[in-house]
Order: sequence, then C-alpha cells, then structure tokens
Amino acid sequence: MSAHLLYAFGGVVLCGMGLGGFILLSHLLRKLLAFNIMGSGIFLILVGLAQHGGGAEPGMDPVPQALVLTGIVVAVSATALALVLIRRYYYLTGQTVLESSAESGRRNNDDDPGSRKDGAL
Amino acid sequence: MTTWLMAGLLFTPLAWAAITLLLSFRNGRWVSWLGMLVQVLVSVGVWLLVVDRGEFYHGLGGWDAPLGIELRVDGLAIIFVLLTATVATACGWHAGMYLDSDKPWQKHFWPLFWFLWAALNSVWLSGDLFNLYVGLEVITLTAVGLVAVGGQADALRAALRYLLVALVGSMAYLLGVALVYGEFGVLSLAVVRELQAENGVGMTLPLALMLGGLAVKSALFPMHGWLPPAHGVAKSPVSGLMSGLVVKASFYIAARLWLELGHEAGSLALAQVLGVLGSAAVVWGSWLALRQKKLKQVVAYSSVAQIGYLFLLFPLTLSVSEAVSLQAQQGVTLQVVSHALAKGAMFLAAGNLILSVRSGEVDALAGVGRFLPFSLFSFGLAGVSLMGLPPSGGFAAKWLLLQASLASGQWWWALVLLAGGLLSALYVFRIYQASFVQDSDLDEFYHPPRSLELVPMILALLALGLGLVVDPMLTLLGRPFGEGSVP
Amino acid sequence: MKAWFATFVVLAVCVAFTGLLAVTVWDIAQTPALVQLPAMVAEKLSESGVKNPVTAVLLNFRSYDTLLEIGVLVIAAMTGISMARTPTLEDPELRTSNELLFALQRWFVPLMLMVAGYLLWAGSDRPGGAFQAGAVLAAAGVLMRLGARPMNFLRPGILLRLGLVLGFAVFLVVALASAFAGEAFLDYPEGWTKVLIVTIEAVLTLSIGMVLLALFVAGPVNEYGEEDDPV
Amino acid sequence: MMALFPPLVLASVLLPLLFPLLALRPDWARLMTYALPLLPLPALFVAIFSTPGWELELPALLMGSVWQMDELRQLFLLLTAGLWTTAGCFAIGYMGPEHLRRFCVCWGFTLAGNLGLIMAGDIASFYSFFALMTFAAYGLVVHEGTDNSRRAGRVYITMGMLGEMAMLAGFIMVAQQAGSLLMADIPAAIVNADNQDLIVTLLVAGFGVKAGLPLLHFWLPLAHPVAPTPASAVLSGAMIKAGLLGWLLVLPLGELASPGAGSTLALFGAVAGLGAAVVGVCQRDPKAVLAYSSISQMGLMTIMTGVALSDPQRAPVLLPVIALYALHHGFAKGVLFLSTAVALPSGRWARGLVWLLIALPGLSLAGLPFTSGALAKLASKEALASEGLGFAWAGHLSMVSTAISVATLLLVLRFLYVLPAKVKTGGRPNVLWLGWSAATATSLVLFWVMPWQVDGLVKAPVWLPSGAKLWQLSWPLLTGLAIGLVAGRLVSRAPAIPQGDGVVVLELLAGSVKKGAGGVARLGTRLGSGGMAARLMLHTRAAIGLWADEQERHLRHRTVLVMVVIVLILTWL
Repeated sequence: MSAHLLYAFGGVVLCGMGLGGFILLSHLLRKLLAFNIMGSGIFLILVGLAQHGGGAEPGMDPVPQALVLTGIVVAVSATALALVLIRRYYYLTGQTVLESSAESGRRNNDDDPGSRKDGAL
Repeated sequence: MTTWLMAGLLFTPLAWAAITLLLSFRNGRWVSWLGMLVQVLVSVGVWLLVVDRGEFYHGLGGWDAPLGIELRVDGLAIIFVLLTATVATACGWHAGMYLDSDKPWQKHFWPLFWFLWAALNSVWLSGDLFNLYVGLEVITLTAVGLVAVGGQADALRAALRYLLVALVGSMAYLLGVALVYGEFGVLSLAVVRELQAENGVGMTLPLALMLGGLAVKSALFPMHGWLPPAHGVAKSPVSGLMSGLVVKASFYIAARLWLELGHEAGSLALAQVLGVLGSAAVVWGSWLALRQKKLKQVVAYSSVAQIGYLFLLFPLTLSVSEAVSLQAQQGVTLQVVSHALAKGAMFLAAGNLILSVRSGEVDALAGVGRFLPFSLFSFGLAGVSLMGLPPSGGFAAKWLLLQASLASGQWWWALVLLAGGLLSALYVFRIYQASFVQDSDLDEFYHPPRSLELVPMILALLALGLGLVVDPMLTLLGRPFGEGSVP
Repeated sequence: MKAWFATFVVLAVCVAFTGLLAVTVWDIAQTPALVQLPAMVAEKLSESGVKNPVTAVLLNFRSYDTLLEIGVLVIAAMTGISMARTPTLEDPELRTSNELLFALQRWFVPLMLMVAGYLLWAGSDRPGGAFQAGAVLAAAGVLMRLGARPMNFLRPGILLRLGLVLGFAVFLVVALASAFAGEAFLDYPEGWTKVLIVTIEAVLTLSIGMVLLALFVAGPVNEYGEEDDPV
Repeated sequence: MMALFPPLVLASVLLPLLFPLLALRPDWARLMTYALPLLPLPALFVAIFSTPGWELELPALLMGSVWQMDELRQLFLLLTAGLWTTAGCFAIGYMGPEHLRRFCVCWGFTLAGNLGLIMAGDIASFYSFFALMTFAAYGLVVHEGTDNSRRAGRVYITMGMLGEMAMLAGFIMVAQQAGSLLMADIPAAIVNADNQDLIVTLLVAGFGVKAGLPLLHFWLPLAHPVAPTPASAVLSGAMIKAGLLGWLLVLPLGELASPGAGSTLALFGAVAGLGAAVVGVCQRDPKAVLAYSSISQMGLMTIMTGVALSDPQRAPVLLPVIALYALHHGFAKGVLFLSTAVALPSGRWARGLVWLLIALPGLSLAGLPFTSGALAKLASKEALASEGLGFAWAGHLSMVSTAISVATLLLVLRFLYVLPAKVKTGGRPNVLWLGWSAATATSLVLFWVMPWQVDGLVKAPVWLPSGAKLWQLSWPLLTGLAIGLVAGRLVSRAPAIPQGDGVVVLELLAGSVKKGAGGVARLGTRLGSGGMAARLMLHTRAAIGLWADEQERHLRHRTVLVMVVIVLILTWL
C-alpha cells in the first residue's frame, strides 16, 4: 500500500460520488459538476494506480500524467461546450432541467406535467 | 508512400477542418467537395495498399507501440475507411445543397464535418486504447455540435441529453482504460492481448466498463433513449452521418475489444446478456418505430433496432468454432456496412420528403408519391436492405448471421433475426402506406433539385447492390480482426 | 415514498459500484504492472528533444493524441461561437464598474501574462506547458472581459476564427513539414525538435487562451429572428 | 427448337426488370402502358421454343447464380408469360391515368420476379426473385389508395413477410444441411436432415402463404377484389402458382415417403377446397367469389401435393398432373378475373355470346367436358386413387375431390349470379376487348393445340373423354347445378361473411399491425356483436402503447443508472 494508492482510492470514492450525483441530480449545472467530479476521480485512479509496485521509483511514470493532461483538456472542452449549451437552453426555455413533457409534441395532453418528476438522466 | 497515404487519411480532414473554419458556408462547400474527392482517392489508395501489401502496423511519428501510438491497418479497418468515405461524401454532397446557406451558423457545418471524418478514420485505424478514447471524444463533441447547430430549443435539449450521456459513456470507457493501464502498464491493444494471453489475468470489470460505456454510446437497448431525439432533430444529412457512422464507431471499438480480449476476459453469460439486450433492441426499437408520428423518429427508432443485430456478434463469437466465429464477424461487418448505406439513404430521402411537404409528420406524406416518387423509391430501396431482402447487403448479412446462429446451436438468435425482418417490413410499409393515401390537402409540393434526390438513390442502390459483391468484400475480410504481425 | 425508494436504489447501486471498483483497484495494485513503460520513456527521452518526460510524451511520443485534443478544444469553441450571437461586447449591461475590479485588472493582468509566459517556457523541462499557460492567459482575458475592456478580436468574425485555429494549424503544418524532412509524420527532424516544440507550445498557448475566452464570452444573446425548421 | 439462347433468357428477366427505368421520364407514363404486353414476350418465346434441360450459369451474380429449365418449369413459365401478356394487353385498355407510372413500375418488377423465380436454379436467386415479386406486388394491391386497399395491403405485406421469413429460415437450414445453394439439392438434403419436420413445415408454410393454404390465405380474398383487375388476374392466375411451384421444387416428392406430413398437407388442402367454397358462396363481390374459388382450387392441388409427399411411387405421375392443373386453373382464373371488368354488349345475341364466353372458363374450372378442366379433372382423379397411400382417410380422397368439383360449380354459379351487368371498365374498350379475347381464347383453345408429347406429362389427346368418362365428369356438374338452383330458390339472401374471414379475428389480436384505433373500431362496428370484444382490444392496445411510451420515457431518464447496473451485471457474470 503505497501513498500513490491512496490517490487511487480517493479517485474511486470521487468516482462513486460523481456517479451518484449525476444520476440523482436533475439540475443541469449540478449534473455537469457531478460529471467533472467523476472525471477527476478517474484521472486520480489513472495516475495513482499506474505507479504502484514495480521497480520504477514512484512518481516517475510520465505516460499517465500526459494522458491525464489530455483527458483534462478534453473534459474542460466538453464542460465548456455543455455550459454554452446549457446557457442557451436556459435562455430559450427558461429551464434548468431536461424535462420530458416537451420532449416532442406528440405527447401533449394525456400527461399531467405536475405529477412527473424531472428525472435524472 | 505508406506514410503519405496514412497521413492523407488522418491529417487531410484535419487540414480541411482548419481551412473551412475560415470560410463561409458557400465557399466552404466548394472547398469541401474538393476535399471529399481527395479523401476518397486517399481511401481508395490505402485500400489498394492493403490489397497489395497485406495488413500492417504503422507507428505514428516513428514511435512504435507501446511507446507511441500505432495504427493497425487491416481489412476490417479498410472496409470502414471506405464506408466512411462513401457515406460521408454522400452526406456532405447532400448537405452542401440541402442546408440553407443563408443561415449564418451553417458555416460551422463544414469544420465539424471534417473533424468528424478525421476522428472516424482515427478510430477505425487506431490500435491504442487511449487514442481511441480521444477519437471517441472528438466524435462525440462534433456530433453534439452538429446536432446543436442552429441552436433551437429542441435541438439543444437533444444535444444536451446526448452530450451528457455520451460523456458518461466515455468516462466509463476511460475508467476501464485506467484499470487496464494499471494492470498491464501499456495502452496498445495488441500488446495487451498478448500479455493477457500469456499471463491469463482476469480483467472482467475493465472489460465490462469499457463495453458498458461503448454500449451507451452505440445506443444499445435499454440505453438508447438519447438516440431518437438527437437523430430526429438534427438536419437530415447530419442524421445520416450520425446513424450511419457515428454510432458505429463505438460499436467498432467494442467489437475490437471483444474479439481481442473477450476469449480470456469474457464469459458465456456475459455474451448472452449482450445478445439478449441486442435482441430486445430489435423488438423494442421496431415496435416504437411503428408508433412514431414523425418520419425521422421512425427512421431513428429503426436505427435502435438495427444496431441490436450488431450485438449478436458477442454470443456468436465466443466458444464457437473458428468458422462460425468468422461467419458471425463477416455477417456483422456486412450488417454495419449495409445499415450505414441504407440508413444514410433513408435519412437523406426522408429529408427530401420533409422538404417537399414542409412537415415532419408521417401523415403529412399523403400524396407525396405522385410528386416525389424518386425519393420515395430511394426510401423503399433502403428499406429493402433494412428488411434483409435479397439481393441487398442486409440480406447477405442476415444470411451469414442466421447460418452462424444455427451452426453454433444458438437457434434463438435466428428467431430474433427473422422477427426483426418482419417488424422492419411493417414500419417501412407504414411510410409507404401513408404516402399512398389518395386525398391530400396539400396541392403545392416543393420540388427539391434533382441532384438532391440523386444522392440518396445512389446510397440506396449501393446498399441494395452490396449483396452482389459480397465475395470480394469478404475476401478483404479473409483475416478479419487481424492476424499477422503483432509488434 | 416512491421517490425515496428510487433514491435508495440509486445509492445502493452506486455504493455497490464503488465497492467493486475499490476491490478491483486493490487487486490490480497487488501485482506490479506487466510492462514498465517509464523505463522506455527514459531510454528514449534524449531522442525526444525535451527534458521533461511528460512534455516528451505529450508532444512527441503521443503527439497525435495531443493534436486531436487541440482539435477537441477547437470543436468546443466553434460550437460555442455558433451558439453565440453576441452583437457587441461593449454592452453597458455587461459592464461591471467596480474599483476593486479595475485595480485587479491593472495589477494582475500584466502579472498573469508574465506567469503565462513563464509556464510556457518552463514546459520544456519541468511540469507546465501550453495548456496551463493558455488557461492563465484565458483567466487574464476573463478579468478584462468583466471590466468590459473592448476586445475586438472576440467578435464573431474571421479574426476570432483565425485565432482559434492558429495553434491547431501550426501543429498540423509542423506535422506536414516534418514529413518532408523526416521519415514519418510528426517525426521531428534532428536538431529542430526543441525549436519546433517550443513554437508549437507558444501558438498553442495563444489559441487555447482564446478558445477558453471565446467559450466564456459565448453568450446566449439571440439577435436573429429564427423560424422553426421542420427538418 | 433451340437448346439455349442465353441473351434471350437474360432478356426475359432483364426486360421487365429494367423497364421501370422508363419511369424516370414522367411524361412517358402512357407509353409505358403500351409496353406492358411486350414485357413477357421473350419469356414466352423461351417457354415455347427452348428445349428443357438447359442451364445458364451466372457466377458473378449473388453467390453464383444458376438459371435452368425443365419440363415442370417450362409449363409454369408458359402459364406465367402467357397470362401476363394477355393481362398486360388488358391493362392498356383498363388502366386510368391515376398513378399510372407507379402501376407500371410495380408491374414490371412483379413480372420480373415472377418470371425469374421460375427459372432460378439456386436458392439465392430463387429467394431474391420471390421476394421481389412479393414486395413489388404490394404496389399493385394498394394501387387504388382507398381504405380497403390499404387494409388489404397491410394484411398482404404482413403475411407476405411472414411467408418470406419462414421460407428463409427453411432455406437456411436446408442449405446448411446440403452444403450447397442449388435448388436441385434441396429435396435430397431434406431427406437426410435431422430436423426434417421443422424444415418441411417452414417451407410448406412459407410457400403456403402464396398458395393460399388455410390460415395463411387471409390476404387473398382481401387483395384480389381491391387490386386493379389485370393485377388480380395475374395475382390469382400466375403468382399464386409460384407458391405451388415452390412446393414442387423443394419438397422431397418421390424421394421420401412421409405419410404424416403428406396427410397433414392433404388435410389442409381438403379444408381449403371445401371451406373456401362455403365462405365463397356467401360473398357478394364477384372478385371475392373468384378469390375464394382460387383458394378452393389450390386446395385440390395441395391435396395432390400431399399425396405425392406421402407416396414416392406416385410422385412422378402426380407432378405433371399438378402442373397441368395449375396451367389450366391459371388461365381460366385469369380470364374470369378479367371478365369482371368487361361490359356486356347491348345486342341480344352478342350479349348472350359474351356471357357464354365468360361462363365457359368458369364451367371449365368445374370440369365441363371438352374443356381443359375435363382433362385436369380426369388426370387428377387417376392420380388420387387410394391404393398405396399410407394414411387413414386416403379412401375418401376421391370423394373429397368430387365434392370440390361440385363446390367449384357452385362458386362459378355464384360468380355469374353476382356479376353485375354494368361494370366499371376501362377507357380504351378496344384494347381491353383484345386482351380479354386473347385470354379467353388461350384458356379455351390452348389445350387443344398444345403438343402434349411433352415428356412424361400426358399422352396425346387421350383426354377426349370417352362415353363412360363423360358421365363421370357430368354428374358432379349436374348435382352442383341442381343444388345451385334449389339454393337459389330457397335462400333469398346468402349470409354475409366478411372478406378475409379469419383475418377479422386476427386483426383483433394483432392490433399492432393496425395503424390506429380507428381500424379496430371500424371492424367492431362491422362485426356488430363483436363490438364489445373490439372495444376491449382497443383499450388493451392503447394501454400497451401508452405503457411502451411510458417505459421509453423512464428509460430515457435512467440511461446512466441502467448503464451502471448493466456494468455490474456484466462483471458479476
């Protein structure tokens, strides 16, 4: 059990938390934050797990660090894109959740919009 | 020469993306049409190279695996490269005429289109787990961008749903990659396969995570909910790209993983579960396609159903004889190709029909057969392939899969294949029936230009004629999913 | 009652998943990785042209990843600005007039530019590099944006798009050019490696900063009358 | 007599297959109609002049195609090409300007499929042509675009697809067994197959949809009345026979004694022969009566096929008889359908003559002496003798076949009775008359001029009935006539049975096929007392639909949760 493994287990916990948050929260911003927490957890696992054991001295595997850097950029891009979309979505509809009643025009009257939970994704 | 061809395949689309980013839609159109020509030529060049030289590995930047990223150029990858060239060219050609060039945001179509093409090629060729992740993300973001372009509320909702679900799918895949890297210390799929075969390391969770994430991105039942809104709301050429190619990218990776690692890490039950989900997708997707009131939703749910067939690959390649496994792989490959061609044709034709009646409702199609018989006919020809009737590629695919399922003793998949054919006939003919209705309130139909009608027809004919050239294609697949030199 | 039950199920599933993941991580940690990639990196580091192994992996061994990653940034920015129909940045509504903010701008923006430059330079032999520098650059831009400093290059137009694509394009051109000299694409020619990598990093920094800033600016203002398309 | 002339053989399929290309020019629609009777001519030429036994290999096509010709195929080709020619001629006169292009396109494709499947010697091309015919004919069925025709189209396509699927499954299994894709290898492969019963069932059912096997026949009485008259003629005259040809080609007739399968098939045939007659005489639409008569006649051919399946010794005799019967029935039924759109002339004598000409093919169906029907009936009687048949009710076969003769006559009488004096006819009476006359002439005269020395079929004109046989032929006719007269006196109004009989029940069950609740509700009102059940089904159906939508929405909102659960399941497995 090296110190690096602690990071990995921290990542595991973050991952689980992010996952739960993503499923349970319906506000889009919160969902996005939960996604980012999940992402951070995975990056931690990637870096922490990569350097366990072996002969190499700890902290000296540059590959996962580079991977995580790439991963972070991708996650940042995706987050930024999602934010732009959410802002515009909010601007157009005034909604912060992906509610279902207006999913398409085909289901209009047979649902009571009040009775439905704005679901998790 | 090899270097140039590989670079042409991967970097030309990127260069075109950069160029078209600086142009208006109209100028971008001409430049892009030129680029498509280049890209098709390069794709054909790589194909000839593989025919001539056989399958090979190509280290990017002169660094071989496991240090660098290695491309794996084999028959299967080439088939997908050619398929991409065909479908993307058709959709791009169609889009150039179909999209309204007066809308200022349309100029973003071309760069996104080219990024998508580049990423697709990279996914087909890459043999590196992490590079595949990056490729997948490029695909996801471009697809989301293409769906959201224009920024209507419906499009945004669909795009957001798609984005969030796809991101979580990618995360699951990445988590799997992280665990694999922790276990093996390498990212090259070929090396991982070797190591796994030598050491027999259990890696059920990583494989399940990767397959699960990819299944979400390929819209496997019951995780398909994001697909119909996204494919239904996008512009028709975009829907064609999405259904034809984008969804296939994640399935392709899943198939590669399964065929490389499944024998060690997979289990019979796991394969059967995936097969059952695929079968459920066939039934559920077709049933909902029958219920949809909007034309493009029908086509989108049909994609859900057709993707279900692909997941029969999992049960049909585990613990069966070499010959049966090969048959299943060939069948699934054919199914991917024919579905991509047919679905591309279907969406483009549906776009023409919608353009003509100015409504997306199925019921609005009444009488359109008199005015747009050509597009309606393309739609029907594509439907023939979806139903799996001869001589279409869909038939050849179904034939091979049926044979594989009977030969492996798993006859229950044969029932699914047959039922799927029946159900798809019902929803295709439902569209026809709607268009044959005599009395139409609409007297005025918009006539799209002939060339718009020509593109889906060509794709549909390709899907239909695919069954006639199965043999040459299958010889290219003679050693599918790579034998040959492992670095 | 039903909602409570659903939450419980979700939590149970997440806990089960976390537990499974933890067990797997523990299992994997018990045996050393089968291949020692760091050793290979160290062995080839001298050929990569930079001293920092992370930078070497990013910009040499796995430079294709990085190229695509920059592509992802450009895609996000592009989609962002396709959503944004911001007519003017000097909109009085967007102006924040605050003494503290002005003071911050005066003092911090030059400092941040310097930090960005340092991060960029440091990237070649220590952790750091284009992305970090670009992020700091973007932060400086955000600060200026909050004070509604006119930044005309952020207007939707050719200049903005040029800025966005610059880093990506230079990376791509280098890849092409290297093919003329070297054996393979992205195979930097002998002796030029450092210069090229630093050049790439520099333009990347600019572009990344601009991308992030453009995404921040991309507002929801809708200036065009739009009709619903059926397609 | 030529042996084989490949370009002509190719042309016989390619001509109708490529003919729809003319539709690219919208203003050529009328021109296309004029070409309709020309399309089957190369095939007709092949049928008449080529010597059976040739084989044409087309290795580049599909998985290596073989087209071939033998006596059996030649007869079917003759029937198909001949009937399509006369019906095409009739179509010129009959078809109005609505959807003319679509009609011609579908006509061409259906014809190409029908001709191609007869010559196809390998499974792939046979199945391809069969499917082409099935699906292109959809356009012919729904041509009118009315509610009725769309309902018929829906039933047609559902059953057609079911048939295709059963056929495909059977073919796959048999090809797996045979290790070859040749049609000729199928019977032997079935003999050796482990799951023989399953394969036979699948193939019989697959072709049975076309051939109007009871419970698979529902589309027939729905599709025939709504299709344009020339299309009904070819549907009933030629395309039904494709199902029969399928049986004859793939079933191990003469190679396997299978009394179980054979007697079951024969039993189905008997049910079709008599049951269809009962339902048929209750019809009011002349085309519906004819459709039921087709089912009834196909029942007789099914019985013969069943007998051939159960007694391999008799198969060589039975095969030509079945083919002969098919030829006779195809032409006669085709012309009867055409007659439904022929306006009787006003002059008294002319009217009587035409009426007689309309009645003659009908009476020929019932076995009137000196017509093709007499030949067919006599031949079938010989073939159905009970000796050597291994199943219990073999002794009753001849009685059943006689009963079917009586029933046929009743159906013909019913047809003549409901045939209205004023009919909807086409805009070009001259060409229409030409087509009808040609068809009538073919039906009545062909059997007299045909060189019956075609090997193994029937020896020379021995079929001219001798005195004893004359009585044998006539008494069922007279009985039928008597029953008809008595019934006409006693029963003022036949009970109404809806067209498509059993499908009404099926439609209630398979509500999913229907587009909306409207169809079920309509059926409910039509059934009157069944309204209750219909409403119940309607509610159930709607409830299932809503349930599906609801589940779909839940799934949409739970995608990520479902993914995690699936990952957990996959790991646990």
